[in-house]
Amino acid sequence: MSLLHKAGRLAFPDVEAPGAPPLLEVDDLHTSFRTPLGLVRAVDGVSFTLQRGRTMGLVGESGSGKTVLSRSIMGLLPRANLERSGRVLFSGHDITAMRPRELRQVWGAHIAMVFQDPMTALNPVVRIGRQITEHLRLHLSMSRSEARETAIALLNSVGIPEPRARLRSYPFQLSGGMRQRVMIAIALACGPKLLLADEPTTGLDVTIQAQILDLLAAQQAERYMAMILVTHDLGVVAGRADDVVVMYAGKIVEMGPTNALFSDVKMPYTEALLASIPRLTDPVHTRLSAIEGRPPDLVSPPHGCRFAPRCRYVQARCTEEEPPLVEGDTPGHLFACWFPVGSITTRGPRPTTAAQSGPSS
Amino acid sequence: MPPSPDADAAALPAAGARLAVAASMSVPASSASKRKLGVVFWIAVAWICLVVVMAVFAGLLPIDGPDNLSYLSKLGSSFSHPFGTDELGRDLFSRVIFGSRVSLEVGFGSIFLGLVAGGFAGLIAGYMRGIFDAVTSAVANVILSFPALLLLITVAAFWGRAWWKITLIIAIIATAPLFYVVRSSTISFAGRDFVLAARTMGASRWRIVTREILPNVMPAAISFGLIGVAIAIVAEGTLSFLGLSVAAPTPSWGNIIAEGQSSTAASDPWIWIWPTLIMFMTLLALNIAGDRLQRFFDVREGRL
Amino acid sequence: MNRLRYVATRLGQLVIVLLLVSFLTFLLVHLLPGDPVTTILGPAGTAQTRALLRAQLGLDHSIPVGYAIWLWHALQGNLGQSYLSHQTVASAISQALPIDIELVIISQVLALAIAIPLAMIAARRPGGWLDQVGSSVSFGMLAIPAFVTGVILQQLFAVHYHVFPATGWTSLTSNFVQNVRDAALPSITVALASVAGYMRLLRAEMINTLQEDFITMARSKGLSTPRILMRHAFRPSTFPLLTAAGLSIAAVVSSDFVVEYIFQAPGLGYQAINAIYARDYLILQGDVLVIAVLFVVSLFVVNMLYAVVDPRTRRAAVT
Amino acid sequence: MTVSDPATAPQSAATAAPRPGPGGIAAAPLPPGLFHDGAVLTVEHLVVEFPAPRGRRVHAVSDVSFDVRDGETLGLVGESGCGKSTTGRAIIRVDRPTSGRVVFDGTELTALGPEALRRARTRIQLIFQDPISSLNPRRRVRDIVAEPLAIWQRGTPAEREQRVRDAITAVGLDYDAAADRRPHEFSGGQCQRISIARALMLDPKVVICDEPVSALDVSVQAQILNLLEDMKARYGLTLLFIAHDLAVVRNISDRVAVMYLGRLCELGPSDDVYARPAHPYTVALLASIPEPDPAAARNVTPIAGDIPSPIDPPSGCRFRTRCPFAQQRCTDEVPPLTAIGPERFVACHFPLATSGPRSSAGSAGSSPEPAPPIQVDTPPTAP
Repeated sequence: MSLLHKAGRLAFPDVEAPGAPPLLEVDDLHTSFRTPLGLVRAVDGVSFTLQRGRTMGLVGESGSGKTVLSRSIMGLLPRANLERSGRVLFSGHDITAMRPRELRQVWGAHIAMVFQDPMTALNPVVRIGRQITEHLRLHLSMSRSEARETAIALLNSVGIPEPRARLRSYPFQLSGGMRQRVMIAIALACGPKLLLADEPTTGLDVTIQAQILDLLAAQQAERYMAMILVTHDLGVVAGRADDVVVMYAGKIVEMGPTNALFSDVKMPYTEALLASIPRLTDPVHTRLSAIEGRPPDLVSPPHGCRFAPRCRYVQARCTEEEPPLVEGDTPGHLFACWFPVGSITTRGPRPTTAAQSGPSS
Repeated sequence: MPPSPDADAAALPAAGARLAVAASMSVPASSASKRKLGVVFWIAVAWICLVVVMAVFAGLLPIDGPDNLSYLSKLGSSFSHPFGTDELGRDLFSRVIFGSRVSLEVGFGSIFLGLVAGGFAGLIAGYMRGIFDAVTSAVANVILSFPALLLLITVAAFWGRAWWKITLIIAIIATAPLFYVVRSSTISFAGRDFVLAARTMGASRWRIVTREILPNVMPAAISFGLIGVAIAIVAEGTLSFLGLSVAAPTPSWGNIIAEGQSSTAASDPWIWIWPTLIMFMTLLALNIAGDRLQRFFDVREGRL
Repeated sequence: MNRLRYVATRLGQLVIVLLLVSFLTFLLVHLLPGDPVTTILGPAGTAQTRALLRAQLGLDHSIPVGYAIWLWHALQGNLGQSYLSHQTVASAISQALPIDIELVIISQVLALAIAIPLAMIAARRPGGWLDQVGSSVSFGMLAIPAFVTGVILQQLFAVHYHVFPATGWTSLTSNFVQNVRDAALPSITVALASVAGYMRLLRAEMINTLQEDFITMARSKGLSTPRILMRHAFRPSTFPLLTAAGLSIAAVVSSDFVVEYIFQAPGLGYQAINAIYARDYLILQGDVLVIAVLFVVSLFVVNMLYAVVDPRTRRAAVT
Repeated sequence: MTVSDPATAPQSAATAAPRPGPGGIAAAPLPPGLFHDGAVLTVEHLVVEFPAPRGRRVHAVSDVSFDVRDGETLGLVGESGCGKSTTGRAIIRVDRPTSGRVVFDGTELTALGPEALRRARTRIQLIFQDPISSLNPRRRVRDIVAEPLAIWQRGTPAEREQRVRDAITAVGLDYDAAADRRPHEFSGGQCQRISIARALMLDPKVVICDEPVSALDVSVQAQILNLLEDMKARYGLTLLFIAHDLAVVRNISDRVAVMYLGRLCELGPSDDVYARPAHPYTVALLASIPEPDPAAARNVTPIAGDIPSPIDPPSGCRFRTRCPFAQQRCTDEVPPLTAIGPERFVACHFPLATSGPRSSAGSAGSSPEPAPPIQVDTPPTAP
């Protein structure tokens, strides 16, 4: 497996020297799309850092900007109709300032990505062998046979039986779980330092999901790799991530070490999200606490806190001023809320039936 | 395809638009209705209407008859003969307009017939499947297996050249692709849950086909049909260019062009350039209108 | 094993379609007004030639038997004899066919050579200025029928500038250079008739393919853009092109006719049209049969190619 | 509603005899107590097979039996390919059962002719997974919801409009804002509300919910689950709730049936099944669920292996290829559904837990009580 760790062409410090920059530092990142409807602010001022060997869970519902964020970190979004500002520092190098040629040396070699749907993310008409070996040969300048042997070793390490035979398979000949394993093998091939896993288990069955999450965790630990686990499922991050970042409408609303965050939720959105999940431990027919309404329009988001229109603790200040992301009592636990959970009592029970307004407001 | 969360992906020009749309999911969904056909589409439609109106009311227009010989007038264009006259002194403008009648009759007539027959068969075959589908698909397949223009030319040669015969043959040829478009579109909609819902609510087959499927299939059929009209006009034009369509004194775009570029008239290229230009504009307008409609309704191209 | 079976099924279908196509060709003669023999021979026919022709066309018998006789003759290469030139239909066809084959090959290679790069350039930046120009031009080209292109090219490059000969044909074997000069304008005309269609189709497919996750995946592996376009995007995008190429053979055959007529290249199309003018129905029937059979067979080949190139069509659908 | 015309019931005579199960083996006898008197829906030895290429067959549902009692919610849970959706669809004969009987409210659905089936289906409605695909994109919401009434010509136009207004309001949408819009102008959750309104128009007895919340975000999922509970109470519905999410199924179901690869593994009151799963597959499923609580113990390793293809399912117990306790017997014999306690059934040769006298915690689920009244919203539980 030493082949996997051949140095890439761009110089990135391989070991964390004291005083070396963190592996990933995202600084006030904004990503917007120009659409016929206006500017869609998908990621709106996001900052965080990630150290080597850590797993960060990035949680949000659809439209929260989590997928766009993970792709902007990599610089993978097509540039047409894209507006981006802020910095993404990878080992101190600003990815947003890189030229396409430099980016391509980072992609696959230093930062790799696992996509949501392996059926669509694997090229349906290219044999698996070539899909694994092509960037091995590109980044690590391997010979055909070296790359082949490495691919077999990789398939073996992600738990694919008969790896040698599998090289000649096409993606459609594999089951969903096997396809996702192949995708992980592709992502791990060049020994990346950062793995972005974008909803890696969303389309999978729950027993297979557990296998894949275990596989990702094992590989992450073995390679001392940093991982960003993007998911809509708080359950997935609760068991697997060191840190959790919760996004809502393009912004980070709460982040912190997993245990600290789950044991002392500060942001009402996180609280509401947790409460809306049915629990195995609750009795049958427990009424769920739904978040009424729907996420805001990212073209013209509401003034103040973006969650305010759906928040049960909402106060006048929330609709006027945007709350900053600040640290609370626990170090490292940040949240963006004027009136964090526990600081104010509810204004009585909310209406139980959904009093939804018309379709578009 | 009908709107889905990423329905307006088609309206966004960039690759990666899906992501942008995914990001804009929370935009009020009424956005989908903001897709526009665009100015170009309406110009194309206006041109088609103009040509059709001129053809229909050609007899009422203050122009010479297409066969009036005016030996006194010059060949070049003038106020009374905007396109000039041909070598026999016939007013070219009038001939182009009267000539459009044959092209449009054959073009729209054949596609209309083909759409009615092929569309009806396609709806039934796509929804009922089974033996009817097998038989109609086989027939359509055989029609498609024949080189269309060859069929047209030979049947015209063996059978005769009346415009209705040509319309009929083109209609038969056009039935096959129109059948396939409607059939495949029907199959894709018939598999949708809303059709299943209608079934479980007890809707009759007739009701499902007319109320649930037909409105969804129509856009594809019509936009494809518009492009079909252009193809049919070209087919007729080719035929009359070869002198195998309507008989000589009756003008049609194809035979005016053929006469115009024959050796005696080669000195004045405008005699064939004018009809060519008008035909070009009409074909362009039909293609653009069809294409814009297709995109408006997000019909995937070329998937037969 | 499975693939053999697939090929066998398709071959069976091919035979059925061929039979139907030949049957329709056989029936053409029955469309002639009045007595076909009188129509074909005109007043000149003697009783003996009339009887011969009647037997040849299978008109003595009921339609199925007549068809069987006619097909039997046709399979032996006996398609009758022109009653004008007294040349056998078979030899007339064998003279004309190579010209068509040459025209089709040159024009299609030309069309694909123009269309593929243009489509890929257009698809890289959909909506960009290259794409807009390309789209407009292709729309314009779609609206110009082959007979107009032919006339324009002829007027421009033959009548006005004398770059190429306006009409005529020299066979490949007798004078290569002259053959190329003769073939240039007709081939370009046929190619232009196909380019726009190919281009639009491939562009649309490429744009769809480029939005697929597997392209983003390929980018995330750090592959270069040309490599992604060629290795990952092009192949999946060509499958519809292949089907379309099959169907556009129809367009080629059609434009072939009129183009050969304009440039007086004595291929099957030119021969057939002259046969129509001369009422030489047996030559016409023979030409129709050959073109139709070639057409059906090439459709079959394209379909088979499609199945070979796309691994997904080989799968036995699970679930 | 019952059809007595023998001409329209050609299968009824055949259903009396024990029918052969898949593979020609006679279906196993059913355990006593599986069926209840007065059950509104009874599914007996249901088999659904689809043709697959090369003359093979997809064994989507193999010998499944259960019933649904009046007013209860039965959850049908399992992973992809387990046949849960096919079962739901076969009940209303959208997918044609290969063999087996479905009796709804005294009518044998599997024996009905087309016209009688059309009538019977009005009282048993289906809600789909994809809320957007289940609404016709070219029609207005008011017409979509009124469609069932229009088909059956019920009421005057004014009455119909009033009923549509009531139903749309009941599912939490503003009638005046929504009625003239088309589905694509709504979010997934709102579309699902519209489908629910439509399903209620014909006053159905049973509603089959086929993964109704799987396509929705968590916060919206909770809204729809609450809405279903409300509608159930308001209209006196019986629900067959099909889903792959065990937590969702537990939340809404009185009883739960676990399926794997076309077969029923386990059936029983939700509390009991979740507290003491008897089938190794149920155990594995429960262990795989990611709980949104970092403190929850994660000492169970997930079961290995992939779900086999339903075209060529394993012999004997279909779970045996992934079962940590599999024995030779599991390969040789199909485990029959057996009673292991009151209301508890399992199809396993070596069940893990036998249900003894039940603990006080989970006794609520076994009695066919009507759904509890709408509760006042419990405050969110901050961990």
